[in-house]
Amino acid sequence: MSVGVFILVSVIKSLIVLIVLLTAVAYTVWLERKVVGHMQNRWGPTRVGPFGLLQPMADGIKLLFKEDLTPPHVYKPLFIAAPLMAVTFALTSIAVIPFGNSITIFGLNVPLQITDVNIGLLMILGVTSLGVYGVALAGWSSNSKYSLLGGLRASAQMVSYEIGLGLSLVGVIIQSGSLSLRTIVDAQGGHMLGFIPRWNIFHGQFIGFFIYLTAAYAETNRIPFDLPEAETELVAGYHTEYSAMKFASYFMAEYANMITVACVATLLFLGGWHGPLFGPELLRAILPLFWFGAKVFGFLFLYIWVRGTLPRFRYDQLMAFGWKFLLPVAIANLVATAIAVAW
Amino acid sequence: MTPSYVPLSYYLLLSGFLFACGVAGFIIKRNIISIFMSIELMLNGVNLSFVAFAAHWHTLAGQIFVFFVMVVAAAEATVGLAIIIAVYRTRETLNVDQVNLLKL
Amino acid sequence: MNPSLNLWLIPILPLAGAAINGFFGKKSSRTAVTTVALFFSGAAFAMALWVAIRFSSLSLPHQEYLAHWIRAGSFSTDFAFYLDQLSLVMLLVVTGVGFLIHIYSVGYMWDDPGYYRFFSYLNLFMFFMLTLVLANNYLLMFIGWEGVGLASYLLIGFWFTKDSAASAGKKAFIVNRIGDFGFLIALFLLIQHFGSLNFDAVFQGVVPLGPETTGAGLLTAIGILLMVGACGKSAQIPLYIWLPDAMEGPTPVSALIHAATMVTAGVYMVSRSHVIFDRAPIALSVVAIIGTLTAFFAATIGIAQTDIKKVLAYSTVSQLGYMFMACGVGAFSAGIFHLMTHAFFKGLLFLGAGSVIHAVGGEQDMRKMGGLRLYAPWTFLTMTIATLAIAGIPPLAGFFSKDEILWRAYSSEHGSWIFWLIGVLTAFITSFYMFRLWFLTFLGDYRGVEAVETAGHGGGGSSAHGHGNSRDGHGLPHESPMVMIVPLAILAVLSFVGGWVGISNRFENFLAPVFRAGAVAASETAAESAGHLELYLMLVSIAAAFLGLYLAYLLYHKREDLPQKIADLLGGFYQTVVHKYYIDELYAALFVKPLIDGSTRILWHDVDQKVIDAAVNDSADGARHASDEVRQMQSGNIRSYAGWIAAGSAAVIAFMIWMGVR
Amino acid sequence: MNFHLILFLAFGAVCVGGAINLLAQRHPINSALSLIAVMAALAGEYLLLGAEFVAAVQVIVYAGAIMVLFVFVIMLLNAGEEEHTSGSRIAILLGVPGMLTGSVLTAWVVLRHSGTQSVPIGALPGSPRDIAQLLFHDFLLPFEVTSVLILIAIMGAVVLASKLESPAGEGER
Repeated sequence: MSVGVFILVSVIKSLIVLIVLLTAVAYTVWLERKVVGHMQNRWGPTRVGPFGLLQPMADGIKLLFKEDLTPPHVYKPLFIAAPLMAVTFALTSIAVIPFGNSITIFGLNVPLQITDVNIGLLMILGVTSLGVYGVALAGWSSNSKYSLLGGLRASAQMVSYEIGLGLSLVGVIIQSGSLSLRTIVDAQGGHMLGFIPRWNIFHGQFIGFFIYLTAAYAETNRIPFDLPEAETELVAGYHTEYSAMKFASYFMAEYANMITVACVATLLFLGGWHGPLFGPELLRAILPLFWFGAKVFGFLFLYIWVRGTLPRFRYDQLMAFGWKFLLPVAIANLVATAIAVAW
Repeated sequence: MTPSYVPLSYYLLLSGFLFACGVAGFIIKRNIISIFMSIELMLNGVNLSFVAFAAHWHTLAGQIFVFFVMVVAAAEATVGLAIIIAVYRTRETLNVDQVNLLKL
Repeated sequence: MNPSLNLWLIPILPLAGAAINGFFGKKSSRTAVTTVALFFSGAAFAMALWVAIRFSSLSLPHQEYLAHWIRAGSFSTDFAFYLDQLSLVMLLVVTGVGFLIHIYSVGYMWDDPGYYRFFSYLNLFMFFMLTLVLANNYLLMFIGWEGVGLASYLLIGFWFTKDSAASAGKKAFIVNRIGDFGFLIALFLLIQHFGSLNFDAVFQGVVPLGPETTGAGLLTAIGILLMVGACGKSAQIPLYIWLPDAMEGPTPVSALIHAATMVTAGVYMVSRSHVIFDRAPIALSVVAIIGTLTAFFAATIGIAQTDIKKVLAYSTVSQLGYMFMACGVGAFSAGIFHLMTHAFFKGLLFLGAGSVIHAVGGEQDMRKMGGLRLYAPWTFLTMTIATLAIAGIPPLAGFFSKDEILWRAYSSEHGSWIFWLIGVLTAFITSFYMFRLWFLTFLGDYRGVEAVETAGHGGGGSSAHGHGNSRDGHGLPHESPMVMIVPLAILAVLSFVGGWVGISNRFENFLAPVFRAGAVAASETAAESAGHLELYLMLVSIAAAFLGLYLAYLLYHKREDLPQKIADLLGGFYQTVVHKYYIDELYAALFVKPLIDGSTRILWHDVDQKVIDAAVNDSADGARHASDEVRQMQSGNIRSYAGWIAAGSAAVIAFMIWMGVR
Repeated sequence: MNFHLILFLAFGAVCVGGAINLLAQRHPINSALSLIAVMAALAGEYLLLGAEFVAAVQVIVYAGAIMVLFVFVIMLLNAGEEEHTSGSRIAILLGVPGMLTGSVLTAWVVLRHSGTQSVPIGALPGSPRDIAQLLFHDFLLPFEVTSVLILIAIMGAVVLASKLESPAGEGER
């Protein structure tokens, strides 16, 4: 493969992933509104298009054309830079996520992944850890006490739960012995006892999965850990002063992060694209992609489900839970995994 | 791909420049936090030379050293920022020129 | 090669006891303290007995090496122990008498608040004394030597809240330092000339040297210096003055340390060094003269003392003089023999005196006693035996050893009839003052009650105040408890029969391997040929003893008004004797006062204040002023510090670059 | 001019710019962001040097944790712009020329002594496995010691930053 073709393939892959991702973001929002609506005995969006399917489009157009207000007392450079950072970091981490095995198109063997880095997991962690800047700087540069409080909460919360998140991933890393996401997924192929899939969630990392789940909710500032934007206390937290497309950036970043987290969960714990394969050649090629999408969808649905179910924590409860419960359990899980693997 | 080369001296130049900037920042800056960041800049400059030399001498020990530097930097940042908070609580200033009593 | 006897256990056991009681005694019950103290001292005694039983099967001298101590160049010293006949005798005396006195102390000290402290010190003393006795080199011996001095200091000042006790302790310590000074110089000379302090090595170095008959030489110097050390420890002229004051300590201490064991360390040391003394006739003469003079001199002071313990103290000094007399005429085994018997009867006398003091409720003035035979029959009986023993009445222990010394003083090649004459005279005086003590204390009527009524002015009378007698109040005298009587009885038996080992020279023959080894070929012929003369001289000394007894009977029982008349008749001389020949005052005027004045005026006011203090203060001032200037650099401003650091490192880098350029 | 050199120069430019910006900015949050930029660019340099694990850790630890702490503290204390003081002018007068001199000296020495030696890219596999091998075998003791250091730092930070109940009646004002 020459450099030119390499670049071309990469650009095409990036574009496809970007478009799919943004669409997914938009329809995750729709899904959430719909599901929560039904849970609360409402209909959710129904007017725009069939089942309100065109609602995301309408929202996007509205946000694009709204007036972009910049309050006079904000620290402008950062006020503008913060949402950009949030979106950038949210979209970047998708780059190392593999969606399936490589496929062959036009004689080219193309892996279904923008780039295969052998420390992909670390890269995701790194980029996620940078995501906190968007929130924190937004809170600070808005020069408003609600925003500042939201920003402070966000940075403290995300730094705290990043530890639990990272430690829950280490268990998986120990089991598969690699930092490459592709290798990790490959290690989860096959079955145990003939019928149980050899996914990490069934294979030793059950507790690790739930640690990851909890920490991921906190990392993405979702209910029940959405303290940085707790409406009842902080108006809208760190993005109180934002409007129009800047506000939309945070919205997009949040849902993109959710999708990334769901992808990572699928890859690390739920066996990635592994699933029953059957049917003709074409179906066999497409089914892995389908399984992957289905798992991510299930995870996202869990997100929404939890949002419709659980109340919000108090902030001290949140921190105490993170440091005094989640972290010890994560360490215990890690030690147990290490001992089991060493055996 | 053909192996391509960057002279070691370039890395060292960059490293030295970052270190010098850190030293200058330490002297020039008046805000304790900025001074702290200047220290981090110095550490980063040194780290770069470690990694460059590790690549140059084909030994991973240099990279290991970078980890230790990072750990120490993290510990230092933790304690240092805690001290800054404590100082701010009693002095209500972050200007080093006004924090010269050698106590909280 | 002998099997190991684990000799090190013997000193270590009491040390363990001392440590346990010292560290944990304060919180423990008296029973626990008693158990620990008695167990460890008893264990040491048992070990010593075991060693004695194994003794005949050993090839002597038996040495045991424990550990390296000092390695400096060619000089080396070890922790090592040395066992021969001489150290065995000392070992048995120290552990045996020590153990008995431990038992006795249980009764005597029971009510004292410092009970645990007392036993800790006492065990500590045992440790050091055993180290001294068992050492195989002079340096380890010196450690024991200093250690017993420490223990002695601690125990003399045991009731340290009392001024006189504290100063008596200091006096003992300081006077001993003078002696130790001589001892140390002797050790330095030994190192310089023989390159070692091991007994074997030193003696091997000495043996080839001939006797220094023509004049004083190295060995004479060493001998005299060793004698100076012995004078300090064993209370000989001119350093005896601390021992009477040492009676401030509890009576068991006086018995153990200041009568039976520690003060005899000097005799032991001189005997141990007999190889050196044999070749230094002048040093030997010095020892004999000092011993003789001390014996006589201290005995005369003993006549006029009224404090029962003081009498015994001067008696001890006097008897130690006998021992040195023996050593000085080359009769080391006679000296050791007397050392042993003396340990029995003088230990008994002190313990008996303690029992008496206990009986009369802390009183020490003999004029306020009397008639105690009725109140304290056991004490009376045992004290009678001890008095007879020390007076030299046959067949008790003192007779044999004293007679041996007197005979040797007369007949030995180093001896002379003058030593013998003074010795007999001293024996007479000894007999006199001991029976004086006996008559005053036990016969006649009790004179204590009215004295008790007016208690408070009797100066020496309250020295046992710390232990007190609160149980019984100040009523009539009473017998001591059994725990005190039993040791008295055992010692009484020993005092009675202890001398019999000397019959037909058995004791001397036992020790002979030690003292014959490396000795100058002695002419035994003179001694052997004079059997009749020995008998006559013996009769003379027995006569002297009985004469003393009769005189005491006359003066203090028959005609009790006579002593006062004689005292009036003698007037000034009597006063001089009562005041111990004003020796303390003489020393005070000659040495202490000039020393204090010199220290105060010159060393304190001139040297210390004007030179040393001034130097220190001025340099401090200078430093302060300089610092005041330099301090300006220390602004507390971080950035200025950073600037200095940067400037400094820039200078260093510039220098390195400059060096690199060159 | 090869591909790696171009990348090196690009990242280096970010580094230099960030460092200078750190000095020039008067508001600590700008300095902090400049520093983050420097660190991210340095991670790129590490990647160029084949030390990809170090690069990842640099991003996670430095940019993702340490600098977040800095930003957090700046936000918490609401640190404003630096004000000029009497000393600051002197410091600038001394510091900037000093920095320039230092840089020039370093450059001179480095260029004079290092000659034309180059760093081959990718010659040193800095894979996590190799690094773990070194870290947990050859450097195990230092590793454990640093863990103790971290523990002490945590406790120290908690003690320092916690509001004391002020037993002596001072501290809380």
